[in-house]
Amino acid sequence: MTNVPTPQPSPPVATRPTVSASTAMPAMIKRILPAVATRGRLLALSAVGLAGILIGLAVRNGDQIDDFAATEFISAFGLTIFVPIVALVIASATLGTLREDRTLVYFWLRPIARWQIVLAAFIAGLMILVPLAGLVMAVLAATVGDGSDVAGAIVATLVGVVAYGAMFTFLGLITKRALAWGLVYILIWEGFIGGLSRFAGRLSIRSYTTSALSRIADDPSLLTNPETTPVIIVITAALTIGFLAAATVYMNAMEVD
Amino acid sequence: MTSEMQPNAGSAQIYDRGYRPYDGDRTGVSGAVKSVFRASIERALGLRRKFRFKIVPVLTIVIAYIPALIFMGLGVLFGSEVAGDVGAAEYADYFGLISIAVVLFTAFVGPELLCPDRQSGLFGMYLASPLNKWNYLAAKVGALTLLLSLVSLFPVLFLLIGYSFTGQGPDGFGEVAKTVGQIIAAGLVVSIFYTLIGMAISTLTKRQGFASAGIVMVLIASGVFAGILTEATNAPDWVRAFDLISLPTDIAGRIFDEQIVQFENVSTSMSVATLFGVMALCAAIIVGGYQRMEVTK
Amino acid sequence: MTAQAVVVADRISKWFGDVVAVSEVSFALGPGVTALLGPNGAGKSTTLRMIAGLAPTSQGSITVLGNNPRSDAGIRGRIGLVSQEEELFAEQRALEFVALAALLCGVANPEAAARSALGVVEMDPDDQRPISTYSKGMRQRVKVAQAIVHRPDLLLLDEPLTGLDPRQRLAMTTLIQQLGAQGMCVIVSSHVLDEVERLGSNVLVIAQGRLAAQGNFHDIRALMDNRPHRIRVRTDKARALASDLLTYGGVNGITVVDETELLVDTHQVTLFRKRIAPTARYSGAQLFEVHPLDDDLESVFKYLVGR
Amino acid sequence: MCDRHQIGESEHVNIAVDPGLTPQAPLPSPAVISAAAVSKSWGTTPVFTDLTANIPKGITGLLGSNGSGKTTLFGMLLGLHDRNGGSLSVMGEDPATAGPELRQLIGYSPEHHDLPVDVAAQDFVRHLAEVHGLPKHEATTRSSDALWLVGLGEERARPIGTMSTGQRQRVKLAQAIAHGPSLIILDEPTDGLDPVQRDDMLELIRKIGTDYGIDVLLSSHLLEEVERIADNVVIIADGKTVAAGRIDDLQIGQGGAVVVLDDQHEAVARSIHEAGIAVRIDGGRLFVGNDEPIEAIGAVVRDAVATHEASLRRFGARQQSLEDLFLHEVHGE
Repeated sequence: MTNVPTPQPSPPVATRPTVSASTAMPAMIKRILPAVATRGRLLALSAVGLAGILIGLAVRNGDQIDDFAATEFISAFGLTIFVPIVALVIASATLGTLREDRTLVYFWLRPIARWQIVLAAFIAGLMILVPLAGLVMAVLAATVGDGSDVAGAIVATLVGVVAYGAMFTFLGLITKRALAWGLVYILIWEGFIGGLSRFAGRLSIRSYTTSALSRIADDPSLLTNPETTPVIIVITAALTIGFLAAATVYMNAMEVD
Repeated sequence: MTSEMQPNAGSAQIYDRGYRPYDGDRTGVSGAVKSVFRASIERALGLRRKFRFKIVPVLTIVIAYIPALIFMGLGVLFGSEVAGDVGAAEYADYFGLISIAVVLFTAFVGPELLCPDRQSGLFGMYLASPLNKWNYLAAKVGALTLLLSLVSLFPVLFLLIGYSFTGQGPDGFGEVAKTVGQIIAAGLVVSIFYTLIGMAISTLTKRQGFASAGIVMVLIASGVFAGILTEATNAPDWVRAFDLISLPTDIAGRIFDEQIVQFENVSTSMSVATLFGVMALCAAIIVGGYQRMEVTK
Repeated sequence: MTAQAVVVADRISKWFGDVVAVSEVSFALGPGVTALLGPNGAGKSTTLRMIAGLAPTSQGSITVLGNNPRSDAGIRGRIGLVSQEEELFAEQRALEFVALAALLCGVANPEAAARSALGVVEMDPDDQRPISTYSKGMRQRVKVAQAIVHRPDLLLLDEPLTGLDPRQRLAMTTLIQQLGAQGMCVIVSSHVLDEVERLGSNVLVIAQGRLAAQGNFHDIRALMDNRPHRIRVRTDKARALASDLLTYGGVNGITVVDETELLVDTHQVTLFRKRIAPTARYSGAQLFEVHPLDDDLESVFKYLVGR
Repeated sequence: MCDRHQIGESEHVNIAVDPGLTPQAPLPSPAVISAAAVSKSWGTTPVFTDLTANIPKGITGLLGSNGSGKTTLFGMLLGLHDRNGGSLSVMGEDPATAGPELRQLIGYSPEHHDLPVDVAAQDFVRHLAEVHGLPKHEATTRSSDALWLVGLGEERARPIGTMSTGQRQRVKLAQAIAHGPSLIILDEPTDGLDPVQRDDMLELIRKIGTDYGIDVLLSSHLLEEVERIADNVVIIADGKTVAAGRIDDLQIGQGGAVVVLDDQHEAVARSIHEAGIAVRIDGGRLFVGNDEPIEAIGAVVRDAVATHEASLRRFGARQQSLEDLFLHEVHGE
């Protein structure tokens, strides 16, 4: 057997990532999707969606419905409960399951840039959230409202799914109890603090989804002064990029087991 | 290794501290069940464990007895005749008062009795002892029923005793006996009902946190849905009975000669039928869940 | 020949809060198999994780082929890791799992590379069953295939032998031996010492977070001059052989167990090995067995770290 | 090479007069476990087709490759799974019918290490002793004794969650012996231990099997361990018992001897050959003779090595290690 060799530094090896995003990311997305879209999760979330739609039906043939009540209901059920919860359960599971069953190492210890892993997880989340949440919210809006409500609900859902998706993907990476902390954010921060003042409202994603709904379904009663569309878009983009960047930094510095 | 004791070796002795085989008689399956029963109660009340495990159980139990003390106080201050209209509760609606304490205790103690055993592999070791799944579950049902009766049956009994002293209680031996019988019956209904619900949900998962959250959500959601379906839509009245928080209190009310009933236009038979239906469903979940459980782990 | 160093550790330390897991450990390892040994909790896995870049060093530096595994993305394509964790992508098939690893390492034709890697570990690449249904031995081999599919220069195996039955262990040690012989720098951490002995004799022993010994364990044993070598000799004339050995055999002490068995303690073991046969012939004693009791890796390990 | 230091049959006066164990010559003690043509399958997949073995008193090693059904066999011995066919008796009773009574007298230590995290070791062992039929007071004293005996005396009040793998293995062993069983079944008792911890555990199991008079059935993948502490062995493969009996009887020598030299390999080999005994060189080792008695081989080797003043590192009869036996029996290699 060779004895202990004398230490000589060998020629430097490429330090930059040697695998491009175009090859790595599709493969990772393909791997993350089945781990997140488990039967249990999909069943539970569609059940919640169905319950919402049933209640919508109940409210409708309770025959005291009018246009403003429709957006009221979409915002109350959809944007306050359904969209955030669905986003939390799915998005926190993307990096969360990888970390919990210790398979993250099979992505982490590879010559690829770390932001690709984060982006792949985020996109995988969206690929589940957009159809699931979008469909349920569209049907919900259709049962209680008219065309503009449906359009408003869909756009608001998109805004919510993107912003919440990024935040909860990050949350799933940094803590094992992502569900618990996510619920704290949704119920306490958005539910309670968000309502205190207009400024406090701006610190919660819900104000932007609700603004999007009220803008498109043109129902000013939802919010005192809803944000303008460009503001919604800029804020959502900023939040998304911010959370994904934070996740990348965290992933570079973390200890993987 | 064992050294014989030489009688004439002066006063000094060296004793063998080695292993002593046990040849006494053993307590068999009944002993094992008692031991699991006792261990479950100790664990739920946080005995033999760090202080923080004692907080929730003690707090919940105290909450269940405070209203009784207040009502007795009213009796003493305002005299037994007036106390009733000033707010001293009757036995039936005392159950309603403490239903929140019972729900919280179920959500905390139910998972505590079942989930850690499976999470920690202790359940597998129980099966390697004279116990089998069924007498294990019997011990757990017994323990949980006793624990829940601490916050349902005994507080009302305590109330009866208190009322007897302050003069608010029933008079005449027959009357007292009848009330005690009613309290025990109602208390058992509440304890057993929530025991089955708590254990059914705790069977579905190993993680105690999920089970506790599940119990609270199921109970609250049942109330919300029952309410919405009967008010918003024109669902039949008996659907009201599926509010699992008020159901046992409603039955308790009916046991006390229907003094206070939660669901007005729901017949007793329908309310009782719903009760037993839900209890049967829970029993099926428990038995089905443990039937399929892997034995060797 | 001084082989080129693949892994160089320069006074690396690691502490979690104020618990010191590894302190001031330095080594340089080249091609071939090195066994990383140490009692539980001595810092063995922490060191392995620092080499792979999974955990940062609290102090000191580690370079793999001159690069920092923690920050230089490129070098991560030259490292293969078989971790202890049981979890794999449960629903995946073996071929998919290994091909994914190949793809993420930039291998030209991932599926072909995956097939050949699975072939090396004697696994059927067309097995359609998901990995979750695999036995522990099969899972271990799939993990090894994943670690060698991109032909790494450095292969790290954390307890690859635990839970394998004797036949699976034999297959795994043979495979590791071959990889080492092909010039790959292989670091194996394990407790199954009589198997590790088959892998080769280059060891790195860590105890209480400190480097206890390094190099060929036979040489290490020879350095232990405070520990006399103990050899059991079976013969037909124990007493006669014992007295002659005391005079000529370079022996320090002898215990006559019974008429046919001697326990010899000697500080000059090389001299004893030369003299045992001639002395036996001289005293007309038969030789049935000459068995060194503490020359194996397990004894060396225990002397270094234990009793 | 099997260098098991044989502990002489200690003068064992057992208070409970165990018929099988009298001071003079131990009578042929009845088999602790006897299985005849036992078959078992999970659904359609057969696990055992013809399991036949008589496991005597003392320490017995159960060997089998991964997935050969060791855990299923333990389950059947404990009366947790019923068998499909054949007869099986543990301590004279049929586990399928006398399950609870039998399980009272058996200590079982499972393969996994997960134990209650927030329970003190003492409470855990005491509780399981009670569950195995000991009255409350007896359970308390004996669980404390058991923890001292396995070396966890000081740590007995600590929660198990704060314990290392080595300590957890000892807690599992303590709960297996605390309730005074006649037989203990240990599934991979040294899994996860480092060599020093493994030695202590093996020494402990050895003491339990001999001094405490408790029969031990243990499974392990490290055959060198089983060789070191077990008296008998049962090897199972493809649903059948492939070999069973005392280790010494099974380890028939492969005949011939092995000589390990540091130098002069050819010279010594030539001399041995000239003395009329076959010899083969493989690496640094000489394989001498095939079935000649060791005495004959010994004399020739001694003189050959002496004349060439070769450096003799090791010499001894070629003993079939348990591992060779296992690989041969189970896989015909």
